[in-house]
Amino acid sequence: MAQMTYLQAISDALRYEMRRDSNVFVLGEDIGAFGGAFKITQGFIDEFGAERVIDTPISESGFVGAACAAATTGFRPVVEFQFIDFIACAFDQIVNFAAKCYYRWGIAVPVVFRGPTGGGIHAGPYHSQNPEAWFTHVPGLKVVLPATAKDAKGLLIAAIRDNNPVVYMENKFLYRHYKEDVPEGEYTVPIGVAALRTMGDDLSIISYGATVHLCVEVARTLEREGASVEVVDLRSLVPLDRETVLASVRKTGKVLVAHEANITGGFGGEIAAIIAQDAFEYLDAPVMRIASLDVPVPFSPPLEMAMLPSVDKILAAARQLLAY
Amino acid sequence: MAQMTYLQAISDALRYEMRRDSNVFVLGEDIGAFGGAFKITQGFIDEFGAERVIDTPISESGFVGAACAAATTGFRPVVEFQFIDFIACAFDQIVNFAAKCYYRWGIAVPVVFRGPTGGGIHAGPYHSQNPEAWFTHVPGLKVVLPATAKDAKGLLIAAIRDNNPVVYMENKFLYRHYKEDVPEGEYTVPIGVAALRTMGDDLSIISYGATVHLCVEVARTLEREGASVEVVDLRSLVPLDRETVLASVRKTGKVLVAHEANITGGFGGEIAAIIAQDAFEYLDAPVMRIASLDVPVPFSPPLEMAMLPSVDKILAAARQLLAY
Amino acid sequence: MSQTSPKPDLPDFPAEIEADPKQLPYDKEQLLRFFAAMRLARAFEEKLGALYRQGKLLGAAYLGMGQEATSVGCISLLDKGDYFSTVSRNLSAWFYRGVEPGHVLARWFGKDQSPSHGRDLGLFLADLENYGIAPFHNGSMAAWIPTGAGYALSFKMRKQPNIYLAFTGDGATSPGDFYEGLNFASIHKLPLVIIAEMNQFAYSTPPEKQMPVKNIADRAPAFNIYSEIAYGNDLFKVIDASRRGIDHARSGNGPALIELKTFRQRGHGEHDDMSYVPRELREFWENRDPIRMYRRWMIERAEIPALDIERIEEDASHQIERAVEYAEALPYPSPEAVTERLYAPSPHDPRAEDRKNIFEPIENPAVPSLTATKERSTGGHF
Amino acid sequence: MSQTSPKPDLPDFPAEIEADPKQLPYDKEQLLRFFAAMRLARAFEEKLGALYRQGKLLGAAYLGMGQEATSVGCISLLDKGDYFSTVSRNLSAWFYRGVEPGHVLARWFGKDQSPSHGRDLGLFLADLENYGIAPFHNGSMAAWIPTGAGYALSFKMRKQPNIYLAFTGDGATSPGDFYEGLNFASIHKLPLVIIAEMNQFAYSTPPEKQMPVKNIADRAPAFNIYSEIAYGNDLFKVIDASRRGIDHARSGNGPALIELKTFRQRGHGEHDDMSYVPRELREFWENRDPIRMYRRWMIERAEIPALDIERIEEDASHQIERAVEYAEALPYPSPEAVTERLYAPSPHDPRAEDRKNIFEPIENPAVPSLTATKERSTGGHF
Ligand SMILES: Cc1ncc(C[n+]2csc(CCOP(=O)(O)OP(=O)(O)O)c2C)c(N)n1
Ligand SMILES: Cc1ncc(C[n+]2csc(CCOP(=O)(O)OP(=O)(O)O)c2C)c(N)n1
Ligand SMILES: [Mg+2]
Ligand SMILES: [Mg+2]
Repeated sequence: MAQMTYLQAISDALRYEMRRDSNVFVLGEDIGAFGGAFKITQGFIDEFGAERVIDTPISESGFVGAACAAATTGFRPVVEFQFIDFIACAFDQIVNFAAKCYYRWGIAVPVVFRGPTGGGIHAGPYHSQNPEAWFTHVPGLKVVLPATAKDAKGLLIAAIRDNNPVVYMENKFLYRHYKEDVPEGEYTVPIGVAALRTMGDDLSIISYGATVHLCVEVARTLEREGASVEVVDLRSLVPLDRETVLASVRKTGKVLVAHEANITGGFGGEIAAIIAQDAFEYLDAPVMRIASLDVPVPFSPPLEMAMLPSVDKILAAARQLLAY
Repeated sequence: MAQMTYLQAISDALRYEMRRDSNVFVLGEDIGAFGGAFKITQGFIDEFGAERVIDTPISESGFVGAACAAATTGFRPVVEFQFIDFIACAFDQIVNFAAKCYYRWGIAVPVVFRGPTGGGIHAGPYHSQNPEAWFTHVPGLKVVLPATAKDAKGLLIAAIRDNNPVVYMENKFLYRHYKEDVPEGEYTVPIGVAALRTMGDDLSIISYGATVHLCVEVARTLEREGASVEVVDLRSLVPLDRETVLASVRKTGKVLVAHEANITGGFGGEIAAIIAQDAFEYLDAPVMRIASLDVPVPFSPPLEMAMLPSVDKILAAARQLLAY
Repeated sequence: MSQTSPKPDLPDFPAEIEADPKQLPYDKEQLLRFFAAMRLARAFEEKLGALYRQGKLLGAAYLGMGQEATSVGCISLLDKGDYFSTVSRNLSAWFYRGVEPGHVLARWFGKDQSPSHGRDLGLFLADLENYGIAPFHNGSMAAWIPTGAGYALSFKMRKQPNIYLAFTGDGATSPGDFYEGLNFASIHKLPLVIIAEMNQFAYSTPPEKQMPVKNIADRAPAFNIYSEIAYGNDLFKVIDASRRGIDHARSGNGPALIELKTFRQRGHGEHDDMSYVPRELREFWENRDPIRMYRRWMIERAEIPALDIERIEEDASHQIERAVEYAEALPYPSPEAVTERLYAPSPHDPRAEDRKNIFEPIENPAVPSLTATKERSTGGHF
Repeated sequence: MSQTSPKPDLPDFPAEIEADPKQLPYDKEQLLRFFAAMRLARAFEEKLGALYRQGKLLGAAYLGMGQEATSVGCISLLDKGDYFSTVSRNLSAWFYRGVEPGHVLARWFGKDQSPSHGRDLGLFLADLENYGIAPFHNGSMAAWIPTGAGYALSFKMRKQPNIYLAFTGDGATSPGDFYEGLNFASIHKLPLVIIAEMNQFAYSTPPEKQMPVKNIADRAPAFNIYSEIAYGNDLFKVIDASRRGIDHARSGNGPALIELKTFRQRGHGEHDDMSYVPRELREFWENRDPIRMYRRWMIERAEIPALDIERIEEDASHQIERAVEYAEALPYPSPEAVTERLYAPSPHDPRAEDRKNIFEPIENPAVPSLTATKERSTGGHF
C-alpha cells in the first residue's frame, strides 16, 4: 500500500500497464514532455519513449480513429482527452466505429478513452462537463467512473485489459483533493461490480463519480441523527451492477439517486427506471433524484454552486425520504 | 385539409415557411437539384433558388457551424442530415455551440436540425439510429419527434419559428407509410404539449415517434379485450409535457413507456424516473419499459425485428400490467 | 429541373488502353487474372441490379460499375500483410483478393454469413484475418482515414514493412476526418496510401460543389505528401501511379494520395435515376468502359485468344449462378443471436465472488466547496 | 526531461520596425491609438498575472503578451459592420474596438457583468451588437471556422459589404473544423479572413508535432484561397498583409488566410512554467517585443514626443486601477439567476389553453413489419 492521490493512482495504473504490456501506449495532446495538462503522464516519455507516448495534433477525431484501428491489431491504446468536453469532437469515431465494430465483424477494439470531467473548479461551460450519459446509451461501449484512488487504479487497469472500448471518466476535482492507501503493483477492480461506501437499512443512495463523496458525507450526517443510510457507488454504469442496486433498494425500501451530470436524460433516470420496474414492490417512497440543474455549467461561483449537487441538496432530499 | 404523407407534410411545412419568411433557408447534402435523399426538398431549388437551397459538401460539422452562425444574425436555417446518424459528425457544434450560446451570451440560435431516424427498413447499423437521448441531455436544445403527418407539419413550422436550436427527428418508415388529412397553409403545434392518441382508464402508455403507432395498435387490440388504454404521444421530449404524463398516470395507476431507441440510457428512463418520483403514490404496478434491445441496429430482418420494439412486445407488457 | 446542367468540361483521356504489352511485366495468366476479377464484379453487380429491380433485395443497391479497373489495379500491388479498406464501389478489389461471390451475396441477402452474420450490409465487408480487409466502410464518410492512419501507425510501431491502402470517393474527401487523418499520418510519416476515386459525383453532388480545387490531389501540398493523378479506367495507368504511391509509402516516406479519374456509370444507388448527370459526360465515359477497353486491348494488343477471355466470362456467369444458389440456401441468422457478440469477453469481467465483499468505505470524503478554488493544481488547466 | 530541445531554427525578423513613418497614412493620433490598445492590453495582463499569483483569480489565467500587434493591426482595418472572433490572446483587439477593461476584468472575476452575467470565462467575450464580436471562442478549437463561414455567408446572402475575421492559433488549424469551414467558405467565395497567429506553440506542442508543413499558409492551396505570411510583431507588416487579405475577401474573391509569425511570451496559462520552450527562442522573440519595438519606433522614427507616450502609459495604469475597483465593486450574479435565460421565448411555446384539447386520435396506425421492405421509396437511400 502507498498513499496516492486520485491522480497519482491513475498515473500508477497507466505506468504499471505500460511496463507490463508493450502493446499499451498512450496518445493525446501535450502528454509527452509536458506530461499532460494535469500531469498524469509526467515522466512517461522518458521511461517509454516518444513511440509509446504520442503527442498528437489537436484533432480528437483523428487520433481516436487512429487509436481504434491500432486496437484492432492487438495494441491497447489509451487516449487522453485534455478535457473530456472535447470528446464531442471525436463522437462519431467512438459511437459509430469503436462501439459497433465487434458486433458487426467480431473484431475487438480494446481501447480506453479517458479524461477529466466535472465542475466545481470554476472552469466554465466547456471544461466542466459530465457527459457519461451519451455513452451509456451506446451499446458496445463500457462506461466507468472511479470515485476513489483505489478504484481509479483498479478500474483503469481493468479497462486497459478489457477487450472492448471503455470510456473511463476521471473527476478533476478529485485529482488532488482525494488521497488514500492504494495497493502497489497489480490491482484490479472488476468492471460491473458496485461498491458499498456505507451500509444501512433506512435509505439507499445510488451514486457514482465525485458525487459519491457528497453522499458519504450525507450518510455520516444522518448517521449522527440516528438514520442508517447505504451509499452504493456504481463505479461502472455499463455494465451496471443491477444486483447490488436492487438488493440495496429491496432492503431499505427508499432510494435517492445522485449524480453530478445535469438531471434530464442523465444516467440517474436509467437507475430510477430500473428500480421502478424491478424493485417496485419494495418501494416505500418515491424514487428521488438529485443532480445538476439543466443548464450549462456556469463559471461564476455562486452560479456554479447553485447548479451543482451539494451535500445540502442531497441531505434535504434524504431527510424528505426518511420522513416519508 | 389535404391528404398528405408524413413526408409531404414535412415538405409542405418547409415550403410554407420558406414562402412566408425570407430568412428561412435550407442546407444539406444533395438537397438542391436532387431534392434530397428522400425527396423532402424536391422542387425547392426551382422555387427558392440555389441561395436558399444550399447543396453542401459532405461536412456536417462545417455546415452545422455555418448554419448556427447565420442563425445568430437573424436567419432561420434548417439543416438536413441525409441520415440522422451523421449528426454524430456535427456533435460538437450542436452540443457545445448551438446549445450553450444563448445561455452564455443571450445570443439566440434559431436553427432546426432535421433528418430521418429509425429502423425497420433494413438499412443496418448506420442508417437506422434513434439518437434523441443524446440531445435531451443537453440543456439549451429542444427535441421534437412527430408521429403523425399533422404533427410533422405543425411541429416543423413551430420549430422553424422557435428562437432556440431544435432537433427535429423524422421517422423514415413513416415517410411513405403514413398519410392523413393535414391542414393546408398556416398550422402549428406548440412545442411541449403532448397528445392523447387514445383515451383510457386502465393503463397509460407513454411513447413518441413511430412507436406511437405500435402503441395505438396495442390499445385497440386491448380495447377489443375490454381494457381501456390511454396512449400519450409526447411529441416533444424537451420541453416535456410533464403535466399530461402525470395526469394520465395519476388516472390509470399503471404505466408502460415505449420507444424505438435502445433501452439503456434512452429517454424512457427519464420518463419512468419522473413518474416514479412525482406520481409514486398513484402507481398500482411497476413502471415498465419496452424499447429496442441494447445492440446496434442489425441489417438482417430476423435480427432487426428481434431488436426493435413491436406490437407483440408492447402487447405482452401491457397485458402483464393490466393483470398486475 | 430548371437548372440545365452546363456542358461538362471533358478531359482528353483516350478510349483505349495505350500500354505496350511487351513492356509490361505480366504474363498471360496475370493479365487474365486482372480481367477475371473485373468481369466477375461486373457480372455480380448486373445480377444485384436485377435482383433489386425484382424487389428481391433488402433495402437499396449500390454498384461500382465503371470503376473496376481502379480497384483491381491498386489491389494487385498489395503484399500479403498489407491491409486495405474499401468504400461502396470496390467489389472487384474483394474479388481480386479472393473473396467469394457467394459470401458477398449472402451478406446482401442478410443471411447468416460469417463474419457479420447478417448484422451489416452487403456493401460492407471486414475481414482482417483472411483478406486484410479492415473494418470500414464505417458509415460516416472519411472515418476510415484516421483509422487508416492507425493501421499504418500499427505497422510502423511493429516495424512491419506493410502499408495501408484506403479507397475513398471524391465526396469523402470533404469531411474533417480526411484532414485529421492525413495530417496525423504525414506528421508521423506513416505508410498510408489513399486511393481517391474521382468518379465525378458524390451522390448527386458534382466536384465543384464539393471542393474549391479542381483535383483531389490539389489537397496534397497541405499535407506535404506525395500525390499523383491518373486515368482510372486504364488499368495500367492505375497500376503505374499506384505503384509509385505504394513504394513511396512502403519506403518510409509517409503517405501518398493517388487520384484516379473515373466515372460512376450507375446512380448513387439503383433507386437514383441520375437525371443530374449530363448526357455528354455519361457518353464520354461509357465509351471508356474500363472492362471493354481492357478486353479489346487483350485481344488486339496482347494477342490473348478470345476463347480464353470468353471462358472467364462464362465462368463469371457460373460463379454468379452458384453465388445466388449458395446465398439463397443459406439460413437467416436466428433472432436469438441478436444480443450475442456485443462485448468481447475480458479478464476482469465480474465473477460471482466479486460481489461477496463489496463494502469499501470511504474514510475521508472529498467534498467540493467554494474552497476548491484555492487549491491550485501544479498541472495546467486548458 | 531527457529530450533536450534541439536548437530552434530562428527566422531573420529584424528587432525593429522598418516602416518609414512618412510613407504611412496615419497621423499621430492614430499612431497613439494603436499604442494605447496594445499598452492597455499589456498592463491588463500584467495585472491579471499578478492577481493569479496572489490567488485572487478563479481558475487559471491565459495571457497574450507578445502578440499585441497582431490583434491591433488587423482589427484596425475592420469596418463598423464587420464581425470578428478572438481566441485566447487577442485582448488588444477588444480594447482597440472599445471594450472597457473593467468589463473584461469583471468577467474574469465572475461578476454580474452583461452580456454573460458570470456564466462564461473572462477569456471569452461575445457581443455582436456593440462590438461585432461573435460568440466564440467556443471551447473546441477551430469550431469558429465553420461559424466564421456562416457569418460570411450571412453577409453574402444579405449583400452586405462586410467581412468576418477569425483569429486562430497554430494549434487550432489541426481540427477537422478548420478544413470543413474553409472548404465551405471557399466553394461559396465567402468573405472570411483567417488571421492565423503562429506563436510557436499550442500549449506545449511545437508546430512540427502539430502539422506536416512549415507554415500554416502552406495549407492555403488546398482551399484555393489567398494567403500571405507576415511578421506579426511589426505592427505595420501586420497591417499590410491583413489589408490585402481583407480587401481580397471584401471584394468577393473568397477567403484569405494571413499567417502572422509571433511568439507567446508567457506559458499556455500562468500555471505553465514553459520548460519546453528553448531559451534561444524565448530570447529571440523577447528582443522583438511588439510593444517595445513600436514604442522605440514612435520616438525614434515617427518623432512622437515621449511625453505623449508616457501619458498613454500612465492612463493605462489608471484604467487598470479603475477596472479593478469597478470589477471588485460589482456584485456576483445571484444564485437564483442560474436557470434564467436558457431558452429564448418563442411564438409557439405552450400556453395553458393548448392543453385543453389534446385528444387527437390516430385512425390508421402505420405499423412497421417485415412487409416494410416491399415498399420502396422513390427517393434514395444512402
Ligand atoms: C458523414 C457522412 N455524411 C453523409 C453520408 C451519406 N453518403 C453516403 S455515400 C455519399 C456520397 C459519397 O460520395 P463519394 O465519396 O464521391 O463516393 P461515391 O459514392 O462517388 O463512390 C453520401 C453523402 C455519409 N455516409 N457520411
Ligand atoms: C478540440 C479541442 N481540443 C483541445 C483543446 C484544449 N486546448 C485549449 S487551447 C489549446 C492549444 C491551442 O493552441 P493554439 O491554437 O496554437 O493557440 P495559442 O494558445 O497558441 O494561442 C488546447 C490544446 C480545445 N480547446 N479544443
Ligand atoms: Mg464520388
Ligand atoms: Mg499557438
